[in-house]
Amino acid sequence: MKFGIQINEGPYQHQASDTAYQFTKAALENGHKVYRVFFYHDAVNNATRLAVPPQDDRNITKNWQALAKEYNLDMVVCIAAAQRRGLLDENEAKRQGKDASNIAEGFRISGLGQLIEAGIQSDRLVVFGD
Amino acid sequence: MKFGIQINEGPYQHQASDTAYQFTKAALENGHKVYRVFFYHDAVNNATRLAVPPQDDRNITKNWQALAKEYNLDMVVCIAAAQRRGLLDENEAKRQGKDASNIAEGFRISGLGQLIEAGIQSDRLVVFGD
Amino acid sequence: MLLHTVNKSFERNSLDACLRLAKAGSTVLLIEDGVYAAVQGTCLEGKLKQAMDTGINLCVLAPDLLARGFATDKVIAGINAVDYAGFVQLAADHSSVQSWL
Amino acid sequence: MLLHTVNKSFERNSLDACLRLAKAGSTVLLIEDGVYAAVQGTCLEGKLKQAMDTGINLCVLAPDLLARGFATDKVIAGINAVDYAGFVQLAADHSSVQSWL
Amino acid sequence: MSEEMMDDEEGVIKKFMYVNRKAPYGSIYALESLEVVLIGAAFDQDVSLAFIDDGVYQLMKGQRTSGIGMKDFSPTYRALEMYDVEKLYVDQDSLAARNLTADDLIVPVEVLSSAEMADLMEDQDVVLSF
Amino acid sequence: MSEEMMDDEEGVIKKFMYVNRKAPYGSIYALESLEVVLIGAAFDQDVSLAFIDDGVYQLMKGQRTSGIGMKDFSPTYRALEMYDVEKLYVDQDSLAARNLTADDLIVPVEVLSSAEMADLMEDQDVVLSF
Repeated sequence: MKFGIQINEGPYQHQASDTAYQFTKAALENGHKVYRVFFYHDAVNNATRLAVPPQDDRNITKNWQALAKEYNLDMVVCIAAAQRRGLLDENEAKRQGKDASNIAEGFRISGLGQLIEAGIQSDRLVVFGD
Repeated sequence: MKFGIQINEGPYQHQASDTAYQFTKAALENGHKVYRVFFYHDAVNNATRLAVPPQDDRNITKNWQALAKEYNLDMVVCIAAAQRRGLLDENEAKRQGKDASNIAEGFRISGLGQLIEAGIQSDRLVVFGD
Repeated sequence: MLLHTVNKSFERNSLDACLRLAKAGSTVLLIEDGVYAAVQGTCLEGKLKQAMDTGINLCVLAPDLLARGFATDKVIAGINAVDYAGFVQLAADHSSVQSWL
Repeated sequence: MLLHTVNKSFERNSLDACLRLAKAGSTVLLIEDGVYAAVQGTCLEGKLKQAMDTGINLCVLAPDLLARGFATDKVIAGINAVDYAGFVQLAADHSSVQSWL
Repeated sequence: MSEEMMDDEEGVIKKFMYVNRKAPYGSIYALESLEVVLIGAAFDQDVSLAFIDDGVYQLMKGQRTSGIGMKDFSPTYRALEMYDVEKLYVDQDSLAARNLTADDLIVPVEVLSSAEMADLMEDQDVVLSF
Repeated sequence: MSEEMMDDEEGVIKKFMYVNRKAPYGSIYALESLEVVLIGAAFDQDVSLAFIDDGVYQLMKGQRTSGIGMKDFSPTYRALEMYDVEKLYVDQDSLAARNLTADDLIVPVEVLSSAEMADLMEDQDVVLSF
């Protein structure tokens, strides 16, 4: 079965990103497909490469990156939500005249249409939020 | 009277940052002093210089910067919360081996002791959160 | 006496907790989504009137109320509308501020 | 039938909303802070038992329950404990998933 | 895949429901949910919006946001019709608890009983919550 | 400045109360609140912790977090005594609603009635909420 995943909250602040990660991992490990993970609202902050969580804590961004690498997972960050909150890739940084970017490898920035498409293409869309 | 301000939530996602801004502005305009604004939890994201909110929306970071400039406001971002969430100044970026920083001018990164100190030195500490 | 702020509507239990632990003579200021509780005729009206009867002062942040589509004449009698400067003054006039997050 | 997820405890009204709008035959899975509602003897037990009586299936995410200090034997009789793989299976077995945020 | 799905030359049509349970301005969910609806309208799916609990406040007439420094986005609900988004359902119990009727709302809606709302939800392929 | 404040050679001593109303793990407030308490202990203020509503869950015995991939920080509550943070107050009504007693909690606490908790709060100089 093919799942789509939507996440609404920032990592660490709420458990939504953790639960979404555990759900996605379990789905993939049990032979299901995950069509796309879509990071919306504050969940765009999952995609920063600048975070340095404490050594004895999980690193949520790295967890996603490892999962994406192993299963070729499509991880999409909503561009409108990302602009509002200061998440940029290099192209966006140039376009907006910003002097730095902060998106981690493995995430891509794209439009809200990608969420709708995930709803259409997946057998089940599962939302994690607050 | 001297106020201390604590904010717990990210800008845009929750109204806490807006209300804290309006409260701080009103206090200053009415002749009070604001000893410090302390950005904790996801509120550290108030301090990013990379955000590009829609043209017809408020720019919360710029609002803070303007207020700070006019009233010489001390705006402190909690270092532990900021590390976890990917907010870094240039020194921190170097120290952590990160290739970019994203803190906006007018904000400084410091420890949680600055919040306690704000509680001690202010006549009233007011907390804005979710 | 304390100034209490409540910023959540029916969705949360913060208003209940606040009213249970606020003492007579203290002030409860409804802000952000908390302002809906100040509107006449909702299922919360009884609770707020009871709180006022026990000597709790109730206020509502007018800019938040107007933003949400309610004019100040929709507010339960006895609840005072204040602006941000009024919020600052309330914080100054009470011994400390407790935010019911 | 729908799978409903609820991730908030007593603090929010999401469980109430979910139980009011969930149909007989559908499943309600308690996750994150929602798992506290599955524990025996709390003020929510009556509501959950009533939901089961009307034909709603109740499940709880065991890893969240254990993290919060409750063993699965503290759960109200009739509520099934599942792990993340079980959560995935529930999502697959129902026609769609509604998250009560 | 659900039985309600149809194939035609333009692809599948699924039943999408947007569930709104949060008040506007206190948090961003109402606004960013609406942004998804607008983008999603281009995908020619079968779209419904449900307003439950505090979500009914999103549709209040007479919102005046200048005092809080935020943009009043409620007129956008009136524009939904132009996007062929015409199925707006409001929960009767939620209105009643808030001393509201359909006359207080900025757009025409269909008011549903709990049983009707439950039936409608059961009939969806994709449920997006914010 | 309040009447409870005293001046000695080391400066003022204020009554600080940390109010905890949220469950652990579902959100970060419990953990980051505890971090403030630990840092704040160095300031030699008169510190109290109040646990109300879902906040009482922070103190549950037997937390086993390996299944959710997060760190169990509950042992830190046991360490508070070494920091001379010894005034832990728990709301009786909140325990009762959750079918808990003081025996279920990881540290010794003082259980208070609503009236006692209200009196205690009234007596504080600084109230930090998370």
